[in-house]
Amino acid sequence: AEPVIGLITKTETNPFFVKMKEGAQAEATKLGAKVMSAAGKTDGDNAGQVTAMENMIAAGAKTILITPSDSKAIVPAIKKAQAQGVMIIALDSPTEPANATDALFATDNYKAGVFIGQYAKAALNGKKPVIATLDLFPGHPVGAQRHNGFLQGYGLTSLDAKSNELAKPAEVVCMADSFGDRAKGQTGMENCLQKNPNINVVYTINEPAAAGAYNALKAAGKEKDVLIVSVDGGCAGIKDVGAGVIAATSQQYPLRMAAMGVAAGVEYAKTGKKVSGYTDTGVTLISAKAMKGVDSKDVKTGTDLCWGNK
Amino acid sequence: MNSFKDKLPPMGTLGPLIALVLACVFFASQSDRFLSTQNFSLILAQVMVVGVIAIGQTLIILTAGIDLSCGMVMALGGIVMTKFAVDYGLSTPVAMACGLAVTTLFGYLNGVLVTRIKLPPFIVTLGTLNIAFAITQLYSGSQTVTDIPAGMNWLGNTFSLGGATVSYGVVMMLGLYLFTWFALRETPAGRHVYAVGNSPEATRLTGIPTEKVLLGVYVLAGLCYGLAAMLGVARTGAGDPNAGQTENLDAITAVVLGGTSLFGGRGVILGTLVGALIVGVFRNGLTLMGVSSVYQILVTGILVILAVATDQLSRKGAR
Amino acid sequence: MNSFKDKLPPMGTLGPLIALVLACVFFASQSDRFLSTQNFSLILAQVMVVGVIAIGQTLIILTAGIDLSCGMVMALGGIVMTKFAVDYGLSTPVAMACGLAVTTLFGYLNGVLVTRIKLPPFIVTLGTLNIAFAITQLYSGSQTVTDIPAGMNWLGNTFSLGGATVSYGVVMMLGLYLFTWFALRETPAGRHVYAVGNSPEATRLTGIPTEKVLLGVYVLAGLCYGLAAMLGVARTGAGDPNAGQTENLDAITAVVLGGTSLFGGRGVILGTLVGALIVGVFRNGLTLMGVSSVYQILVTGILVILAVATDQLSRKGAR
Amino acid sequence: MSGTQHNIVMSAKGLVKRYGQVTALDGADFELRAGEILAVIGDNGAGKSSLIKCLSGATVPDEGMISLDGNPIYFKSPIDARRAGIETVYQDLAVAPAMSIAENLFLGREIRRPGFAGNVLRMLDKKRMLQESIERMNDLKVGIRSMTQAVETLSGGQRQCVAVSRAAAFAQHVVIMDEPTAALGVKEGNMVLELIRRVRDKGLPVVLISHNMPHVFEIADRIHVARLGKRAAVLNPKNISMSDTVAVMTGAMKPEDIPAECLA
Amino acid sequence: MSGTQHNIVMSAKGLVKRYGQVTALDGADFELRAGEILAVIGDNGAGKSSLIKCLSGATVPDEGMISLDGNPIYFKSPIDARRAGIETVYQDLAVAPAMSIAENLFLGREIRRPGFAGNVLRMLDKKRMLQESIERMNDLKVGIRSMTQAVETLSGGQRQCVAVSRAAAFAQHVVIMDEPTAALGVKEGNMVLELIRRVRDKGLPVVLISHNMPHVFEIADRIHVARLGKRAAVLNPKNISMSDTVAVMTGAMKPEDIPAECLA
Ligand SMILES: Nc1ncnc2c1ncn2[C@@H]1O[C@H](COP(=O)(O)OP(=O)(O)OP(=O)(O)O)[C@@H](O)[C@H]1O
Ligand SMILES: Nc1ncnc2c1ncn2[C@@H]1O[C@H](COP(=O)(O)OP(=O)(O)OP(=O)(O)O)[C@@H](O)[C@H]1O
Ligand SMILES: [Mg+2]
Ligand SMILES: [Mg+2]
Repeated sequence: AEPVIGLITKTETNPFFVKMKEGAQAEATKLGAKVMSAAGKTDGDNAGQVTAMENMIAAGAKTILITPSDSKAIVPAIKKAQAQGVMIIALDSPTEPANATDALFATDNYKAGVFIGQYAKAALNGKKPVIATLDLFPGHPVGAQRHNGFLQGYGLTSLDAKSNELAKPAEVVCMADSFGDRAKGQTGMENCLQKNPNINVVYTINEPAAAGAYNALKAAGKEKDVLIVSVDGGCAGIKDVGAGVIAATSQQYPLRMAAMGVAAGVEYAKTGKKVSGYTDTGVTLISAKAMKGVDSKDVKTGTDLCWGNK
Repeated sequence: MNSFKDKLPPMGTLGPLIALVLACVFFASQSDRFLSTQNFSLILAQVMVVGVIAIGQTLIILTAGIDLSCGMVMALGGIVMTKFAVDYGLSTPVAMACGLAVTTLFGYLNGVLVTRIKLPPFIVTLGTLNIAFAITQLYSGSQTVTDIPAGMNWLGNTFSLGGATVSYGVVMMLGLYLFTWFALRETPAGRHVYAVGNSPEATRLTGIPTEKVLLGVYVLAGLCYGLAAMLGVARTGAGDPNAGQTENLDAITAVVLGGTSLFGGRGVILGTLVGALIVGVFRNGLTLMGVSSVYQILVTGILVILAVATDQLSRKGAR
Repeated sequence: MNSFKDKLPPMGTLGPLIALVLACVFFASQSDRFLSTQNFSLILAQVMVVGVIAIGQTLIILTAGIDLSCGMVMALGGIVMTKFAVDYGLSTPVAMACGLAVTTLFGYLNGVLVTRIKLPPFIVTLGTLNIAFAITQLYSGSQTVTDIPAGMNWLGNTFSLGGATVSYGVVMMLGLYLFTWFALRETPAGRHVYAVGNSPEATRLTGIPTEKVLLGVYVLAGLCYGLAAMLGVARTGAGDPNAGQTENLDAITAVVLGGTSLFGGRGVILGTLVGALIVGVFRNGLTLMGVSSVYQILVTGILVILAVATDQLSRKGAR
Repeated sequence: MSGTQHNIVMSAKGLVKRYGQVTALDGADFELRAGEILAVIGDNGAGKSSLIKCLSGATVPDEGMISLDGNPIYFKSPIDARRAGIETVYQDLAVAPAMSIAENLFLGREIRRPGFAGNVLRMLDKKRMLQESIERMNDLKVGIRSMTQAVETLSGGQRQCVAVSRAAAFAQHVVIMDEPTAALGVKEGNMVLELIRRVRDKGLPVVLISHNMPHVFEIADRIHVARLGKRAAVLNPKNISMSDTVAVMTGAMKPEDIPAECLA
Repeated sequence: MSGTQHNIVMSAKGLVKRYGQVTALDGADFELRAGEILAVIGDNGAGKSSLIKCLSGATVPDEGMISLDGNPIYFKSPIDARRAGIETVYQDLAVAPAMSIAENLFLGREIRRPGFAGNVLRMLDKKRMLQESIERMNDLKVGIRSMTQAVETLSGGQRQCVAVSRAAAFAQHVVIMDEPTAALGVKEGNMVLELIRRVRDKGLPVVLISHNMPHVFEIADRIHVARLGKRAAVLNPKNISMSDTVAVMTGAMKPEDIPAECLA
């Protein structure tokens, strides 16, 4: 029988995870494996992921790829699965401790934040930053890592990569939750502009939120004066970079992660050899306008690569 | 045989209004940017989508039902109208009509399951919630639809009115509220909606076709979600497959904050508008105060209880 | 003055049971891995947390209330018990007692607001939902609590029973169901819960202290959420500040699938267990069939409606 | 009224209605003549309400058939009965408690404004409905102090008057009243009897369920005695005494022992 | 029963109860003597139910005071009244529709099993409650066909019997009945009157609200006439005719015109 590989993402709906599923599916078709997918109901739904893992093992999966919703809480379930001979690979973000999984194919969200922070600082060119942050929602580690990474990259007081809280130095005049959603990104930006019309840098958790923020800025006639930076590097997001909506974004590669994971799973099924260790699938800063002293790739490269097409 | 819930006095819009005014006074005292026509037009624009969803939700709750699917059906409508326009090149009005047709169809489906097979509305709409969500994700590939024709943004355009910028969408929302208020108060059909919610059996015995009334309400609610989708698309300039997820609970909250009883038959539609505004004012005011998001949630929790308690106590005083 | 909802026959557990059996037959025909004691013990373990929350939720819904805060209160309980043990080094039983105390206190708070100030349960628990969530996030710093004492995992430990591995937590859940079933059916207090939900005014006039009954129900529900927190902690081996978010709706779904009326006074607690199992079986069976996750949602939506329709039709047949 | 040939307006044969183990109707017959007041009496639980619920479409009988003007009819819901011009006062009154007196009186038969407002905007003529309600309630001499009260705040008797007026006002063909005077005072009860006579004089037959023997003997043209889910007998109040009637009703007198001249 | 000194069990002075613009009670007085059956009569809306709701703790009067055995009392809820041994049959019956007859009869006064099961497990003695319910209902000769029916499926009269039996069974001090025979048939109505007499013979005073004049004159020791929210007069049924009583009730005869020997 063809090897069964499980893929558990955080949610159904994030295009990032949809891409990941596509990558896994494509690789599986190529290698003759079967992929079953499941997800938590909401971001942060650890119990849902545990349930999915158990059910996949019951369905005969020998390798499970998981983007942990809760890096710590998932660990005991992973241990149980490994005890049944299942290889567990973390995708996108590590567990805590990272060695709880057999291997990790991931991106560094903190680093992604650092990149856009550095970019924003260079772009502002010494001007005093007045920052608004459109974050995910309370309690989400990725939201905290990107946010804190951004501030770190900008050289402001920040928290380390382990923290799940959002740093709030004086330069950040407004913080709003966007839920990674366009409409709520727009509402958040509108309220922030109301609070402080002098905002000149906007950090957004992802590109839909950035597009929403841009809408709000445009309605206020400020889209030219404000710098928006974001994270993800989805195809739509890169297009927005090209269109001048987003100044820079940190691109990540979900397709690549998933494909590598599936390949490892097939290998394990054939030879019984497990992969191990951390493979950084990389983060690339994409921007239409390069800044001195900050490494970035142009929009064309970004479009070609978007989420790891190649 | 009268039950306690039947004995509650009909809640007016006055209680919620007091709560809204108190909230505004509070935020005005905390932030000097709160009290400006500019800011109020902003809040109106922000509650426009939830506000229109909540009209449909109010109708359903007045009949002692509930619709959990409202937000997801709206999201599906938004995706359908934008994708039809962008992918198939349909003209804006046709594409919008298709979106409205889809949401209305979902309303019809809900209505048929509730009236014909007599399933509890909670379960029916929990089912269609999942169905609409899955279809939205599958059909859109979870991708936001952008580059929509300019016509679709029209409702988001604004005009100036005494210092405030008002969008056509807000005008449409207010118009829909007035229309629904009129229809519920002044027409036979509107009174039948109340009667069905108040005592379905008595209404049936009077010879009113209760099933038709119910079905009509679900269909109209579906239409409202379609109109809300138009507003959402116009506001964000895109078809967003992840829209509507928080609007679901927000809409029900607006209805209940507005004083409509979840047991049906009692409530005033304008209260729902006030309820939606309360939600919008909280979110706006707390951000203006610079309250960080976890604390915002905490404060929202406390304020929601306080708002309804004010209402309750004000009505006690009146009696 | 009898309303239609009063005329519905009391739903038994039979309808939901038929739906559950049909679902099992279906999945067994689709996947040869479904029908194994092993797999059933898995499903039981998976529904254990929702199952225990749903006990509290059933009590509240029987009184014509609803508790939106259940999942968040559970999450808070889990964080309190794990942090108290890990950070302050309290012994396992003491830390657990503290967690139970906190959730019970939240239940008490809900109950006081509902009975004393007479606020609608929907609003009260919407408020406490936000409050509990915010406190959980603030107190835990949004960090999962790990390295909990081994004693806290005890309920997650399993023993073998005729080929199936059963965890102590599952035994506890089943015990709680039997106990609640007994109490609701065979004791005066249990009958008073039904009476309050069925006709609060008549019950008050009989001289039953309806407010005390209500308050008691909310307090007990809080206790259930604390027990669910213990199970959740034992199952995942950690205190998770983001727990409970899906359990909220899942618990209400289990109650309604189990045949309890949202209008109060009618329902059987064992139906809730069946309802929770239906939810669990769907999730497990669909994964075993290899249905991909978006389609799972679609199918779940359809199956939920079918399950209740089966129930409805089976009861029509019986009449 | 008797002896001559009669037009039968409504009749039923062999009606059976079971609720689980309880058989509420066990082959009941029924006959209503044109322009008569037919009283239906019987012990509690004899099946009177069940019978008239079948006639008014509120429940569908398990067996048996119903005819209106000689044609068999199948009411699937009260809507069908209402279309056929049958109006009913139910024992549990069937009012919408949160709505006002006027709204309840006109529920399902609202008056719309004349002209554009009514035809196109479909606006209610609230003033006229209120006015008419006041007149109707005054007719019954029931002392309702505020006409905009919700029905749930009315006293038991007042609520009953609302239901009675509604049926009397809108009937086209047959009026059925299930214990319309049960909660009424002496004065109000008499007004309702008066109202029933007026309805009869308009030419509509009335079915009156009542436990009040003096009322029944005062007003009824014929008396249908229900017993154990069946029709025990139809009596002529002019030729039988009240106590004999009660004897038939309670089963103390067998139907076959009733003298022929007492039957109707 | 008259002329001698009387023990006043329960009394009220100047009770006022307003609902918005409606004044239901407008300074009503009340007096109940030991061991008597006091009938309360009046037009619909006269304030009878409002009066007894104040006496039973179901509503709190806006003004006025109530005494029990000479001591002023303040009932804040029906629980207080029940503790004082007062049992009430409400006009809208106050039953839990989805629950069975036995459950309704014993609601709030459940019988627990003897011994461990009852004292520690607090288990209900369902068998005994069912048994006793059957006996009670048989006492009233009401033909209930299945004792495990939910109360909502009972006929109007059957439901009333449930409420009446409950009050009669558990009263310790005073029994108040708001139109207990309104929905009852001739036979069942007489059984309830019989029951009321038995209660009185146990020494408990009974307040009986009724529109049924023959019943009132058959059973009452004194008649309290309510009119427009006040007490118009207290009559002695032995010395006044039914028609004069009705005249007082409807206002055709002024209270001051009543001959002294008719008063009680
Ligand atoms: N929905 C129901 N379910 C079960 N039994 C029912 C139902 N409706 C009526 N019954 C039973 O049917 C019998 C006849 O009831 P019905 O209401 O017709 O009596 P009735 O003659 O109108 O009595 P009353 O004079 O007390 O109003 C009663 O024994 C009653 O308990
Ligand atoms: N909750 C309420 N709100 C407003 N008005 C009320 C309320 N309850 C009673 N009333 C009014 O108070 C008056 C007295 O009512 P009550 O029920 O005491 O009359 P009653 O003498 O018992 O009449 P009946 O013989 O019809 O039962 C009525 O006019 C009624 O409309
Ligand atoms: Mg009847
Ligand atoms: Mg009364």
